Amino acid sequence: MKKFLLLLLSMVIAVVLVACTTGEEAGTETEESDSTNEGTEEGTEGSTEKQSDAAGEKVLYLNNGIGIEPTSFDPSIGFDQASWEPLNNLMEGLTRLDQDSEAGPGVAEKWDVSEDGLTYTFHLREDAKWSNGDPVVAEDFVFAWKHMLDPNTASSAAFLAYFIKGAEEYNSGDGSADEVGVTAVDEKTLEVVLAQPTGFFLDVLTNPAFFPINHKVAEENPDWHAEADTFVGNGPFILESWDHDVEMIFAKNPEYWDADAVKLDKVHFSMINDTNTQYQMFESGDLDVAVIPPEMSDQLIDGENVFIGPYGGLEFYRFNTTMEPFQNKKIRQAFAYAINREDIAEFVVKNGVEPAYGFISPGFTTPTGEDFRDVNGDLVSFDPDLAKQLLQEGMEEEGYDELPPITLTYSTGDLNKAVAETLQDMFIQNLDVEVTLENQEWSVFADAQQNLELQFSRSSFINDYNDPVNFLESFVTDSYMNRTGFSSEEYDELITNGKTETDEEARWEYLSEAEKMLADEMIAIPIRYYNTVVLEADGVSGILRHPVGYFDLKYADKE
Amino acid sequence: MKADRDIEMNPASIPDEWFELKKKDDRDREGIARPSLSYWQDAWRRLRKNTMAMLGLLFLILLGVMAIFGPMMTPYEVNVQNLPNQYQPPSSEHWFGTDSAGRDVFTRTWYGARISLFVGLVAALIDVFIGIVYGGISGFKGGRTDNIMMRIIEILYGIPSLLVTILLLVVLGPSLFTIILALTITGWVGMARIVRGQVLQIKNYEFVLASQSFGGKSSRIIRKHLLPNTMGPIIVQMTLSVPTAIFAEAFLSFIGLGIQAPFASWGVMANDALGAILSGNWWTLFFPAFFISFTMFAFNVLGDGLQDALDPKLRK
Amino acid sequence: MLRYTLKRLLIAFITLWIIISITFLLMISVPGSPFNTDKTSNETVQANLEAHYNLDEPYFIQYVLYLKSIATFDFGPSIKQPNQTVNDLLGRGFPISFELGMITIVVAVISGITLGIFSALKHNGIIDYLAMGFAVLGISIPNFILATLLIQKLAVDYSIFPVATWASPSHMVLPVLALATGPMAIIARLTRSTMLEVLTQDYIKMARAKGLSPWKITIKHALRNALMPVVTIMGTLLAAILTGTFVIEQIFAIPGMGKYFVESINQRDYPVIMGTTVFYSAFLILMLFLVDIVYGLLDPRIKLHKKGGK
Amino acid sequence: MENILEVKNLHVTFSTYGGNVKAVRGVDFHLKKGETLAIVGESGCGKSVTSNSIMRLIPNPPGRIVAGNILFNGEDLTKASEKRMRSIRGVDISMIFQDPMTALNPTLTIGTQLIEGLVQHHKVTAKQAKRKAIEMLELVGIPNPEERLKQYPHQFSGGMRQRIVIAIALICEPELLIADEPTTALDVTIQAQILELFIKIQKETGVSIILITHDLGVVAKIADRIAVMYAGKIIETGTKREIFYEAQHPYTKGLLHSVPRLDARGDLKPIDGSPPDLFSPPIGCPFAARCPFTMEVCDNVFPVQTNLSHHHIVNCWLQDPRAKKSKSVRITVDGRQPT
Repeated sequence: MKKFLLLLLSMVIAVVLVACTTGEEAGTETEESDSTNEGTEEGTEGSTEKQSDAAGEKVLYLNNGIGIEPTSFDPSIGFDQASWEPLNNLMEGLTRLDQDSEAGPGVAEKWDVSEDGLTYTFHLREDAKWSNGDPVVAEDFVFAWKHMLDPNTASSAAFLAYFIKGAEEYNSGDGSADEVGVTAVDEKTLEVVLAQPTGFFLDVLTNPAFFPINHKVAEENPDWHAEADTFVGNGPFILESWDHDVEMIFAKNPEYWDADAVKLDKVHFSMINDTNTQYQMFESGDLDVAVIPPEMSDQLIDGENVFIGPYGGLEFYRFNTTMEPFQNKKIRQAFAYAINREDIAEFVVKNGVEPAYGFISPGFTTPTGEDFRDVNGDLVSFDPDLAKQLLQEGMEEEGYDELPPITLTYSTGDLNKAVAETLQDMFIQNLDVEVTLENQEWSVFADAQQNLELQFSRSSFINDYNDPVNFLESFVTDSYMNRTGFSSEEYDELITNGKTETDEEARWEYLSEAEKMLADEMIAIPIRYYNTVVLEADGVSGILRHPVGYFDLKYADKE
Repeated sequence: MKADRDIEMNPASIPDEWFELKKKDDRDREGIARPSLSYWQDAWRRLRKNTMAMLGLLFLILLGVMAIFGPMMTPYEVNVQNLPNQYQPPSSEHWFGTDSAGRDVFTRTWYGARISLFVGLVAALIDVFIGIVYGGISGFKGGRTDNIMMRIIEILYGIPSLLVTILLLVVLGPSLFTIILALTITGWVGMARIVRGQVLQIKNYEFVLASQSFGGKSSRIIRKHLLPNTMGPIIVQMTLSVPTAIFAEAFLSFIGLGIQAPFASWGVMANDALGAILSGNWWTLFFPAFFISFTMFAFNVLGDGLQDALDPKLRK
Repeated sequence: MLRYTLKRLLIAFITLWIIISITFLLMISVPGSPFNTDKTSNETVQANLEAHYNLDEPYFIQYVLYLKSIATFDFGPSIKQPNQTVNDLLGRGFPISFELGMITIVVAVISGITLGIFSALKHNGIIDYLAMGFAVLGISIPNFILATLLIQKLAVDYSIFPVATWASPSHMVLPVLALATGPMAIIARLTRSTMLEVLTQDYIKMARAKGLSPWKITIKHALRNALMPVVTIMGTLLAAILTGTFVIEQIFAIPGMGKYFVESINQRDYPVIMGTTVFYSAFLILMLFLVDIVYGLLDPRIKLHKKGGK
Repeated sequence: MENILEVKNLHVTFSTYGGNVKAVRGVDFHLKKGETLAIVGESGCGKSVTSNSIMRLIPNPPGRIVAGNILFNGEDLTKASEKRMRSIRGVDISMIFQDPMTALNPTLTIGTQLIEGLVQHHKVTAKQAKRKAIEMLELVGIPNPEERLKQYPHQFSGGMRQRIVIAIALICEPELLIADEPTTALDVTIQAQILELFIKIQKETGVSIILITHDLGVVAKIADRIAVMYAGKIIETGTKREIFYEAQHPYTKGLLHSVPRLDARGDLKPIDGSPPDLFSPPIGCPFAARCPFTMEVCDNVFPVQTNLSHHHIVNCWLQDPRAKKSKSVRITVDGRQPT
C-alpha cells in the first residue's frame, strides 16, 4: 500500500516534470526526439528513487576498467579505456549513446544536416553548463577539437577526426588550424564541415575524443585536467577527488542539464589491476562490479548477477604476406581452416565469448534492419581435411617440399599466451605444422608488427564507432593499421565507396563485398569476438554497456 | 653398557698372577680407536647422521630421477592439449590432474622440474665458476690486484641485482638463456667474496706456510689444504644459490618475465594457476608450488647439514 | 671515521653512476618506441612526441641530459601519463612503499629475532622445532602464492582483514604478513644459529658465573652479539623486501613505487623505468651505507677506518 | 681448619649423538678455607667439567650430574635450586676462565661488565659500584682505572684482560675462586705476573682457590695441595711436596717428567699414547694402556685407594703388597725405567 502511494506520488511529479521539459523544448525539431523523451522519463525515475531512498547516499564501488590509473582526463590524450570510461561519465559530447546504444542528443539538443551530407549544424542546449557554472558554448568544441588536431598535442586519437575537412592536413602539419571545418556560428551553434559524406558521423561524435573543453579554464590552466581541484566537466558526474593510482570519487553533478536522471550520489573508482584481487574484493563486498577471472568462468558465467553483452571487437591473427610462406593464399587459408574456434571460445577464452567465423562482429544493423553478420554469414570454418588439402595445394603452387619455419608472435599477456599455445597445438594436430611461439612486450610487438617484421602475429580490434567500415578500412593500402603487406586496388576502391556512398543500402553492399574479399584473401584469421562480461552485485542496475562505446553510469542505480 | 663397570672387586679375591708385569707385545691392543678418515669421508659420515639433511638429499635425488624419468611414466605429451578435458582433478588417469588446456599436470611438473633445476643449477655453477676464478685470483695475488678487484666487487655489491635482472630481461626478452644470464650477471659477486675470504684466510694459515716452507708441492697444498677449506663454504653457498635462482625465476614469471611458452618452469606453472586459489582447481597450483617450496626446503636443510659437516672447525 | 665515510660515499656514488649508465644503456637499446598504442598515430605525431622527450637527440646528448637532470633530482615527465612527472609518481609512491617496507622490516626483525632467540634458548625442544619449521616454510613459499592464499583465507573466507588497498592499519596486516614472512624466517634462522654460537662463548659462561639471570644474559650479553650478523644481512634483506614489494603491491593494489615500476616496464615508459630504478638503487645504496655505520656502532671492535680495506 | 668445599663421588655424564660421555666418574676431594688446591691433568681429563659442576654451569642438556654431592659450607649444591645457585655464583663462588680474549663481551665496556654482578647481587648505587670497580681495578693492577672503565675489551692486552677478569670475579668478595687455566693463554712473562697477583689476592682477601691447570710450573708456584686427574678420575692427591717429590702413580711421574725443568738432567720423556675414549671407559685403571708397568689386574679392576700419608692418596695397583712382592715389577720399577 505504501509502495503504491509512493508510486502515485512519483508519477504526479513525473508528469509535472515532463510538462516542464516539453514546455521548454516546444517548437524545436529533433531528429531523434524519441531518445529525448526517454531521457526525461529516466529523469522522473531518478527523482522517484531519490525520494524513496532519502535515508542514505547511493554509492557505487567500481574498479576502473582493468584497474589502472587513467592516462589523462584531457579528452584528446587519454586514448584508452582506463581514461575514457570514467571520462564518459564526467563529460558529454554533442551526442551521447542512449539506452539502445544509438547516438542521441547530448550537449546538442538538435542538429541539421545539409543535403550533400557534408555540413552539420549543431544547436547546443541552453541549459548545458560546466560544473563550474559556465555555460557550454560552441567555442568549447572548436577549442577542444583543434587542440586534438594540433600536431603539438600529439593526440593519438586525432585520426578519428579525419572525417572533418582540413583535419588530416592540419594534424599532419600540411595545413593550418583555420582550415579545419569547425566553426562557432554563435554561442550555441556549431557548424562542422566534413571532408566527405559520413553516415555515421553522429556516432563518431559520441567518442570521448570529441568532448568539449572549457576553453576559458584551459587557456588559463593547461593542466586543468590533471587534478580533481581544477577539473571541469559537463557530464552527469563531477570529479570530487582523485587520489592518483588509488581511487577516484565521482559525485552527482548538480549542474548537469539532465541531473534529475542521475540516481547515484557517488561512484568510487578504485584501481586494482590484479584480476584475482578485484574478484576477491567483489566477493568480500568491497566492489559492486568485477570482471570474472578465467578460472572462475565455468562456475560463474551462468550465475544471476552476471551481465553478458556484445562488445564490438575481434581477436584475430595477421599474416605477413611479404614473408614466406604466407605470400600464398591457399597456405593462408589452410591455417585459417585448421583452427577450432569453438574450442578456443569455450575452453580457453571462456566467459561466453563467441567464436568468430567472420571479421565484423555481430551488432551492426544494415539499412534493411538485419544484422550485418547474418547477412554475410560464415566466411570461414573449422575443417581439418580442407585445411590439409589447401596446404597441399599451396605447397605445390610454391614448390615447397616442406614449409619454411613459422613463428607465431603475440604480445605478453596470460590470455594471449593461452590462445597462442592452443593455436600452436591445433596447427600440429590438424595441419602437422610446427610453429614456434614468441612473445614480446606490447610496444616492441606493436612496433615490429607495424614494420612487418613479424611473420604471423596476434591482433585485436575494438570498434571506435558504430560502423563496419571502422574495421574494414584497416586493410586499405598504406593504412597504419594494415600491418600485413596486403595491397589491393579493388579492395581500396570498395572501402572508399563504403565510406562515401550516400545511398546507405549501396554503401553496406560495398562493405559486405569488402569483408568477403578479406575472407577470401585470408590475410588475417578471425578467432573470436569480444563481449562484455561483468559481475554486478545484487541491487546494481542501469549501467549502460554499449557494444561500441564507453560505459555509462548516467542511469545506473544501486539499491 | 654397564654403568657400574668400575665397581671395585674385593682386592683380596684378585689372583696373584694378575700382579705380574705384562709383556710389551700384549699391550698394543689399544689400536686405533677411530680409523683415520679423509676430509670428505669424515664430512659424509657426519652428514649421514643429520636426518633432515639426508631427507633433503634424498628428496633432491628423487627429484632429479623424476625429472629425467617422470615424463616417461605417462602416455601424455607435455604440450599436447586436450581442451574438453581441462581441469580434471587427480585420478588414476591423470595422477596430478589436468590444467587449463587439458594437459597432464604430472607430465608437466617433471618437465617443469627439468627447467627449474636447469636454471638453478646452471646459474649456480656459473656463479661458482666466476666466483672461484675472480675470488681466487683476488685472494692469491693480493696487494694491488686484490685491492682493485675488491673495489670493483664493492661497487657491484651495491647494485640491486634483481632490478638489473629485470631490466636486462626487458631488453633481451625472456628465454632460458637470457634468464640464466641475467641471474648470473650479478649473482657471482657473493660467491667471489666468499672464495676470496677463504683463500686469503687459508693462505696465511700456519699449516700452509709450514708445508710451503717444507717444500710441499703446490698440488698437495691445494688438494690437502685449500680444497677442503674453500670447498666447504662454496658448496654450502651453492646449495643456497640453486634455490635462490629457482625462486628468482618464479618471481620473474610473476611479473611476466619468466620462461616463455610452451616451456613451463614451476614458477610459470604456479603463476598461471594462481586463480586456482579462487576456483578450487587446487591441483593446478598445488603441485608446482609444492615442488618449488620443497626444493627450496630440501636445499636449505641440506645446506645447513653440509655447513655443519664441512666445517673443519667442527670436525671431532 | 670521516675518511672512511667519505670513501664509502665515493664508492656509493660510483655504484650509482654505474647503475644510471647501465639503465640508460639498456633503455636505449630496447627495440620499440614507447609511443605505440593500439591505434594509429601518424609519423609526424610520433616525431613530435619523440622530440618532446629528447628521444631524437644523439644518444650521447641524451645521456648527458639525463645525467644532468638526475643531478638536479629531476627525472622528467612520464610518457604514458603525460600529466605526471616521474617525480610526482615517486613522491606519491615512495612514502607508501617506504611505509610498507619499514613496517615489514620492523615486523620481520622483531618477530624473527624473537623466534630465533626462543629457538636458541629452547635448543632442540618443541618450540625450536616448531619455530624453525615455520621459518623454513616461510623461506620456501613464493610470496605471490602466499599473498593470494592469505587473501582468500583471511579476507574472503573469514573476513578478518580487508582484501586489498592501503587505507587503514587493518589493510596493512595482510601485505605486511605476506612480505615479512620470508625475511622473518631468514632472520630467525640466522639469529638462532648465531645465538647458539654466542651462547657457548666464554663471556656468556662468565656472565652466568656472575650469577646473572638467564633473561639478563640473553638481553644484555647474547642478543647484542647475535644481532650483528642480522645487521650485516640487512642490506640484502632490504633489497629482497624491495623487490618483494613489486609483487605485493601488485596483488594488494597498493599504490607504491613497485606498482609503478612493474607497470612502467610493461608500458615501456622509459623515464619512469629509469627514474624508479635509479631511485631504488640510490635508496638501497644509502641503506647499505647506513647499515655499515650501524654495524660500526653496534660492534666497538669494528674500527670504521680499518674496515675500508675489507 | 674446616672444609669450605667437599666433593664426594661426583659423576657427570654428557649425552651426545654418539652416546654418553662419562666425563667425570666418581671424583672426591675437599678444600679448606684459604687453601689453594690445584687440579692437574691433560686436556679432556674432566678438570673443567668438575669445576663447572661446582658452579652448576654444566649445560643441561647435554650434561648432567648423575651422582655425588658437592658440599659448599655444608650446603649440597647438587640439590640447590637454580635461583639459589644464582645467588651463590659470583657472590660466594667466582670463576675465572681460560681465555681472557673471549671471556669478556666485546660489545660492552669493561666498566659495565665489572659492576653488573655487583649490581645484581647487592643494592648499590651507581656511584658506589663505580667506586668499587675502580678499587678492584687498582687491586688487580690496572693503571688509570677511572678512564679504563669506559673502554672496550679490544682496547686491552691479554694480560690486562685477565686482570680485569680476575677483578670481575673478585668484586663481590667471594669465599671460593675457581680459576680454570687462568694463565694458559698468556705469554710466559705475563703468566708470572698473574700468578703473583693470585698470591697477593689470596693474602689480602683470604679467598680459597681451586686452580685448574695442566701446567705443573704454575702448580709449583702457588698450590698448597694437588689433585691429579686422569680420564674422569682423581688418581693421586697430596701436598705440593708429596706430589713433586714423592709421586707414586706412574701417570703423575710421567707428567712430571714431561715438564722441561732447568734442574732436571736428561731428555724430556713424553707419555706415549693418548687418553682413553670416554664413550666407553676401560673397566680397570684408565692409564693401563699407556702405563709402562701394566699388570693383568690393571686391565680388569680399578685400583683401590692407598693412603700414603694424611694427605697423600694414590690409586694404583703398584701400591698393592702383591705387586710389591712380584719379581718382574720390582725389578723394573726399582731398576731402570722401561721406555
